[in-house]
Amino acid sequence: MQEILGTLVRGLGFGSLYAMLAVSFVIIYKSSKVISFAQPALMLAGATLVTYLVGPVGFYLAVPMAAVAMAGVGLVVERTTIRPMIGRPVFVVAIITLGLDVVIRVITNIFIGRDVRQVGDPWGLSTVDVLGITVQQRYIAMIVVLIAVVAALFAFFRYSRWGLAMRAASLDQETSLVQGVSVGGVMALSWAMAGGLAAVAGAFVGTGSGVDQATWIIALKALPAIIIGGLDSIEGAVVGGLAVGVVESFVASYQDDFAPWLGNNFALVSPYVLLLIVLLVKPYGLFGTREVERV
Amino acid sequence: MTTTEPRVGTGSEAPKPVRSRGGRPRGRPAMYTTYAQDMSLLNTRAKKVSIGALLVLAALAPFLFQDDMLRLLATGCVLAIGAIGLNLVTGYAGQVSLGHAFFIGVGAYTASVVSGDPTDEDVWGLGITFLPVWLLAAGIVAAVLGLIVSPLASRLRGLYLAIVTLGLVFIGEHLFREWDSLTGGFGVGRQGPDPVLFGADLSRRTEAFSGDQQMYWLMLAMLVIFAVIGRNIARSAMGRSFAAVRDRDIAAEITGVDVRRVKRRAFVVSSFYAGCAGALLYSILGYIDPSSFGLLLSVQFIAMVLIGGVSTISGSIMGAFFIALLPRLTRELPAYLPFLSSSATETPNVFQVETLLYGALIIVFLIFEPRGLFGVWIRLRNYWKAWPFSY
Amino acid sequence: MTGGTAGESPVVEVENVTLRFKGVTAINGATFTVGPQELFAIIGPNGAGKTSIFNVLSGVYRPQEGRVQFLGEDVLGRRPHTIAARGMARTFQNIELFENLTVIDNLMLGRAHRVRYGMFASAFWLGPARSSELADRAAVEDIVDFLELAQYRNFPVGLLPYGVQKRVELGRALAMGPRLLLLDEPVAGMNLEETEDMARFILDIRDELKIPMIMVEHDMGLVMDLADRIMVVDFGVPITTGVPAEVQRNPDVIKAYLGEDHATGGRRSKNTANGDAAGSTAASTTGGES
Amino acid sequence: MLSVSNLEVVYEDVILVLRGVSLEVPDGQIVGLLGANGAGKTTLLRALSGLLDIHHGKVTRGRITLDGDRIDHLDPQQIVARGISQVLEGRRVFAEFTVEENLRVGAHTKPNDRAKNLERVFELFPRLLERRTQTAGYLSGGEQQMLAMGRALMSNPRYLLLDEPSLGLAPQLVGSIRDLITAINEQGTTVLLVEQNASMALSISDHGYVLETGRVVMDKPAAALLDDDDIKEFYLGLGAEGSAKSFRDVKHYRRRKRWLS
Amino acid sequence: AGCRGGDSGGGDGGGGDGGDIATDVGVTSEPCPDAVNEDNGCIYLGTLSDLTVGPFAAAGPLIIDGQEAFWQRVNEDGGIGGYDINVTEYVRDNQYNPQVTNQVYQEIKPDILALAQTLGSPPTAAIVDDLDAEDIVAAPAGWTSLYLFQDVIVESGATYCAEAMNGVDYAVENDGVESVMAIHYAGDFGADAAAGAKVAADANGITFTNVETTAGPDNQAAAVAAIREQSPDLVIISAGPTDTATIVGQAAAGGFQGRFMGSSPTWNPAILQSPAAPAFQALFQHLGPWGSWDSETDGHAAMREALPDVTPNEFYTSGWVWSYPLKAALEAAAENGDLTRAGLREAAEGLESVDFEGVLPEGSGNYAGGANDAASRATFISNIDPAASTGLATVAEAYTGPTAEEYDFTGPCYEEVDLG
Ligand SMILES: Nc1ncnc2c1ncn2[C@@H]1O[C@H](COP(=O)(O)OP(=O)(O)OP(=O)(O)O)[C@@H](O)[C@H]1O
Ligand SMILES: Nc1ncnc2c1ncn2[C@@H]1O[C@H](COP(=O)(O)OP(=O)(O)OP(=O)(O)O)[C@@H](O)[C@H]1O
Ligand SMILES: CC(C)C[C@H](N)C(=O)O
Ligand SMILES: [Mg+2]
Ligand SMILES: [Mg+2]
Repeated sequence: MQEILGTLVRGLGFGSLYAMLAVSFVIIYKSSKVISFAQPALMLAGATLVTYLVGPVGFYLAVPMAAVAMAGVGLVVERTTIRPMIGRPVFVVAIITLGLDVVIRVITNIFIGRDVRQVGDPWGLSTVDVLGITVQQRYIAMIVVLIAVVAALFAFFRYSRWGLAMRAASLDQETSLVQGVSVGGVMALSWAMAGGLAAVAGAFVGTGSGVDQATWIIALKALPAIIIGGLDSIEGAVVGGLAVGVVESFVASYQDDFAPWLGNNFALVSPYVLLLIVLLVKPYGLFGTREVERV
Repeated sequence: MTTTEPRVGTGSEAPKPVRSRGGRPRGRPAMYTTYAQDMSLLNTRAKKVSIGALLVLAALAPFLFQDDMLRLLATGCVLAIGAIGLNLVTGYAGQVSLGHAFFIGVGAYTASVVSGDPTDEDVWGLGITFLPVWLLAAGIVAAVLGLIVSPLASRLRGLYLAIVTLGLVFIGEHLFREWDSLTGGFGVGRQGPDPVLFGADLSRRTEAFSGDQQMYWLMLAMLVIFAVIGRNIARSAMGRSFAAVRDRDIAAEITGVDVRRVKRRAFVVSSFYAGCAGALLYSILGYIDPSSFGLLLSVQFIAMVLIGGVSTISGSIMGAFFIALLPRLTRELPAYLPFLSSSATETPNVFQVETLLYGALIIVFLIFEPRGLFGVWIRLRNYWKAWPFSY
Repeated sequence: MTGGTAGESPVVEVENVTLRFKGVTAINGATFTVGPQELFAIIGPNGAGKTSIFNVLSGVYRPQEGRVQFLGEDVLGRRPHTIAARGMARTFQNIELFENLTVIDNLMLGRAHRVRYGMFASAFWLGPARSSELADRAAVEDIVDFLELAQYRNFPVGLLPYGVQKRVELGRALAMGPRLLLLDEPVAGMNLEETEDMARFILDIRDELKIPMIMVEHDMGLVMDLADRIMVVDFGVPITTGVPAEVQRNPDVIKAYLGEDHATGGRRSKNTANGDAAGSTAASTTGGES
Repeated sequence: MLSVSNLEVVYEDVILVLRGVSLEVPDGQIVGLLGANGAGKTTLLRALSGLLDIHHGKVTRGRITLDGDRIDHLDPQQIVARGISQVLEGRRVFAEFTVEENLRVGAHTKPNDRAKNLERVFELFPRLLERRTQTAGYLSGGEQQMLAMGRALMSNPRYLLLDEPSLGLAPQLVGSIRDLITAINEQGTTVLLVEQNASMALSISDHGYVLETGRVVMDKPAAALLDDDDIKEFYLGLGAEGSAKSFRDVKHYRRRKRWLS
Repeated sequence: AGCRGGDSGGGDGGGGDGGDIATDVGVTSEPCPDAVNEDNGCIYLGTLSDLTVGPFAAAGPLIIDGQEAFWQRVNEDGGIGGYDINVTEYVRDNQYNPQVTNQVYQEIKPDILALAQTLGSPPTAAIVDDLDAEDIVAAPAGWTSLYLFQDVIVESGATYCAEAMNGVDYAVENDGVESVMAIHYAGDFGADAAAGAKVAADANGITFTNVETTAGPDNQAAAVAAIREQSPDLVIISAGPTDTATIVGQAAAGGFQGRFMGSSPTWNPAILQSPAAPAFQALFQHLGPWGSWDSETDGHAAMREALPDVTPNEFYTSGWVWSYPLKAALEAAAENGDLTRAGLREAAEGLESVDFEGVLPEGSGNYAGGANDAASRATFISNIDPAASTGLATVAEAYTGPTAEEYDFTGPCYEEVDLG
């Protein structure tokens, strides 16, 4: 039981990371119907920036500063490579973001160098006991931050007219324009938000073991998460992210005992298996908006 | 076929001679006089001449280029086969697939097993090295897997489908990594299929030709065959129904297109192409590492399709050659940029710039040339046609 | 209710069809038959369920209740393409052409359900593929002539003017070799000239090709002039069916649909800016759920 | 006053669509704009709303002014902010939004008056109130048209540009829309009305323009247009005697339009 | 038709300055670009390394620098047989990808005599048949036992396999461990080490468990769970530094008190800055094929002198040491008057020992015999010490345990041993 709970908590810990990354994907999707494959690079760049800033200003200031900086990068990226693509097929834009990912990552790697860089978070590997389960403090921090971020975004999309405008822009740019929505503006806003969020997620990815050139791979875990949740849903991203984390953690811990024939490290692909199962039942994920098909 | 039909739309009878009795009227070489002419593969003299010239030139390449270049070109031919396959499912039929790498892998391994050494204790082999056999086997096994996957396309749309097919790649990578008797296992790998035709291993040097020369000719021939088949599919009812399903599937269904069957066919055809391409690719490379069939490979194929031009066969070929030659190109570039260091430990160095350029070129291309290389080509052609009045 | 010319069996029989979406009853007990060579019109206020009836007929929607027979066969629950293959052809309220394809290819697609050759034949362009393609092409060219589309033959339809696109859509339906043609607002958004052209084609289809049709249209001039019989629906409920002259006078129809202006039929002939028994109050009447 | 002078518009740098169009929309009026398909009516509205950009079009000559200020180089949202609101051709609702969300987007520039305007729209179109939470993409064609109109009204604009608002509407509703336009106009909104339904448009317009192949070929008070023989024949479908022709006897050839000679 | 003579287009033929040395591909009588000795001809050596996006992109460039320093010193000492050695002209990024490796290899093949570096065993496997066919000798970057069985590959230092054997033997001797768990990446590197650990565990009669893991800090949960569940006395890790840090740190945070040992590529001094540093200092020992940066051998001293301004890192050391056999082979070939590819291969295959300047024990580098003769078996074991320049404080020099001593290399370990 203790073990099961421990596995669950670890799963939720990583899951909250995936969720945060997934949310950053969803924000971009909401404004432009594009899955941005550049998020891994933005995350890596954000984390790297934190490792540089943490010395002079400390972790608590470094993270928001990195987030702001990455929001700026998001803006630049949107302006230079996404805006010109308005009206073009989304998967072309998706491939552009892949190109972006390569570019940003190579540049970031120059700054990472060969070393493992440290984000210098205050938690390290210390743990606390919660109801008899040993939990790493950083997981608790991640969950708290996730809750805060999601609550803020929820309010944004629910109550501000910009949230609605963002979605409108993704559905029909011309119509949005004649409603007075600045399509470029909301797209820029979404990229900035996604960039900032990726940086925050990156900082957390860097806790525990640091940041190196390979760290970006984690961000790919957000892909099954957003699909499971439904591409355009914040709550979906959160549920999807947590589900991926938990499933992975359980498979990692117990697959050997129950299904060794699945091969080593089956945990890595387990999110995709979960994804298949979910989509067979709900083709738009758990919370995704069904595309309107009508003649 | 229905028995009674209204007059318009009757077409099931023998085609009546339409408008003319064949043969072009003298003096009007550009005028079609039969639908057969209009619908034939190379329907203008200009096309016939230019394609013919291109083929001759391509066939002469081994006398013009060094082996390393030939090898790249052969790789380009094979990648083009894979790109045509992806273009059929993604460009023509509109089903975005990020799973192409998986089918490439399936083809590579099927062919290697068929042609592999049966006495090898570590990995399976059937010892049938005759190229047509392993090639077809690779295509068919991949096609069957495509068939199994295709129902997903009927349920899922757009990026949902894309990510699920990406899942296929991850699951495939896992499979390839773990299934030692098939793949040799992660970090170990196995030999690719041997390109043996009528007893001769084409990758081996003969008195007259180097292995690379022979392989290039083989791959060129393969590309021609697969490209013609691709064109045929594209211009026939199958290709039209692909496009119909891509543009509006509900309307297509109401117009009498069996959408599920069309999607199924698109996946089957495309995976067949991928399977064959995988088999041929690794007969060039000679060695298969199980981690080769990842997201990156799929993305490269998508890039070929997009850069070449969506829904064009010739575009796929151009895109494939572009991607195949790009690393070589970017490698030459730093020679002209003196501020770059060629030492790997200094920054900025050529290797970083090489990768950077690769990403940047893809971005720039997609932003500035929406119709891809095919569009560039059309523009050049129109310019040429209008000459000397081009503006 | 008579089904066209007595003695001949009807092309379509719709019996008591009810279609509900969550919270909305789109069709409520629709019953009608269409005889051979009949031009049957369905009119009714916006959202009355006309397009939904078409969608039921062509198999896109599956009604909760009722029966639909097409050429003597039950077609409910069949997939649209099989119904299409039986001979149900259709145009759409919002043009549903394959924009990237040429006019010829769009028309050729109308013949998709007749294609009998397989993947292998098409890959190698073997005999069956070749001759089938040529035959289809010949048939399609007849339609091109019929609808006067020759000059647009090789244009991607997305680039054509709206009115021409509507015509191409009609052509695609004709290419299917239809035994019943469903026309959803064939002249909506067209100017007078194009409307007249379309009217001529519709008449020719009926008189020369003898294809029965069901037409949904809000242009009362056209409907009243062309239709043999008209069914009026409101809130999914058929309120009356009859010949144009009858329907035009029916007070329920005037109240629910035509408004006072159209009680006399034809188009408005004077600058009667204030001839409005149909004010915004009339709009409200259409609003009350029945 | 919104005025267009000598406007020339080119798409894709080569397709010349408007060839020197001049037109005035005086405050408080309803101006009708007629024209065959492809004449360039929508293009003109796009130019007014700053939408040419996304259609790869450009104003190559002429100017558009609002109360004397040039607006032809402004962004769409700046133009909307100046009180010009357009209903696009062909019921462009946000298909995946609910009816209410669609209307809320319409209020983007006027968030403060949202509740008030919403009420007004629901009053005008009770059908929309009924369908308030329905996904807009599943509305019927006519319902979508109502929604598009309603959405434009949510910003309570000074100038309303309507592109074929009666398209696909039931006859009675065409009447309602006509009355609605009059009513909005009476409340102070200036209207530029593009219509295929010429009789409807001219019946409520103060002034009318006829656009053919990118040129204004006629420009008269609406009542005068209604009396014009060509307009009668080509836009209103009236025979020589002034009664409606029947579609049963449409001819294959027709008389040449006088204004083209 | 095939009038364009095969591959051997390069080279000036007919010898350089010496006049009596035969040459073919990749050797010119013109001096190298930026030559140290303007009068010498030039021998071009190629390098295929992971420079940008592969998993060892952090290592590749350092290895290259180590090598360049090595050959620079050779050139400063007058070169070999009247030739300078150029290792900078034909450096290519193999991205640790067999396909790319093949491409870039084909590209430089016409211009090089031999390969100064081919990094990683999957990439090397993709070209090794061709190397063999073309008589191209190559120095590998890596310690996979596979290299023992490839004639054209001149490897240096103990294999991952032998290294792990020594680790287990040492821990049994010194700490009396009774159970060992191998946590490793799949494939050549990880599996080779795990195989060695298994052999040694069996030989010592202690229990062995095998846990495969994948790169990525979020992918180590299973490995950490396995440690926690089974609490072995010794864990031998063969993974990248970040993942090693994750495993060690997490396991320690979870209360694990046993020993860790890591194969040579597990260590990166930057770990000392990470939260896992205390755990490393308390529990971790590093295994390496030769002494660390600070070691007191002639070779190390020369290297430190040749690389004066760098932040010390063991990958420099590796790049340096890996180059000795090729130098020996070139010298032998020059001696024989045959610097053709075939001549170099013959010289390499005939090497009975290589002078490693004390870095490796006397007698190392015997390629003339079988795999068993070629195999180095000595391992340097270090504790983690922030005071040392690369964080490694050697506790056992050139340790060879009984298992490795007796082991008979009959094939690559990871193929011979069933990990179960
Ligand atoms: N797929 C669907 N989901 C939910 N509601 C639907 C769907 N299809 C139609 N409806 C509803 O059913 C009703 C009838 O729609 P339908 O399109 O049949 O109307 P119509 O008579 O064609 O109207 P119009 O003349 O405006 O085109 C409408 O209220 C519409 O909102
Ligand atoms: N984005 C575009 N690119 C190229 N040509 C265009 C574009 N948009 C419109 N056109 C062309 O410009 C001409 C005028 O089009 P416009 O839509 O303005 O006409 P309209 O009068 O509104 O017609 P309709 O009554 O069909 O709405 C047409 O010939 C059309 O084909
Ligand atoms: C030192 C490392 C770059 C070598 C790698 N572990 C290999 O043998 O494949
Ligand atoms: Mg309708
Ligand atoms: Mg228009």
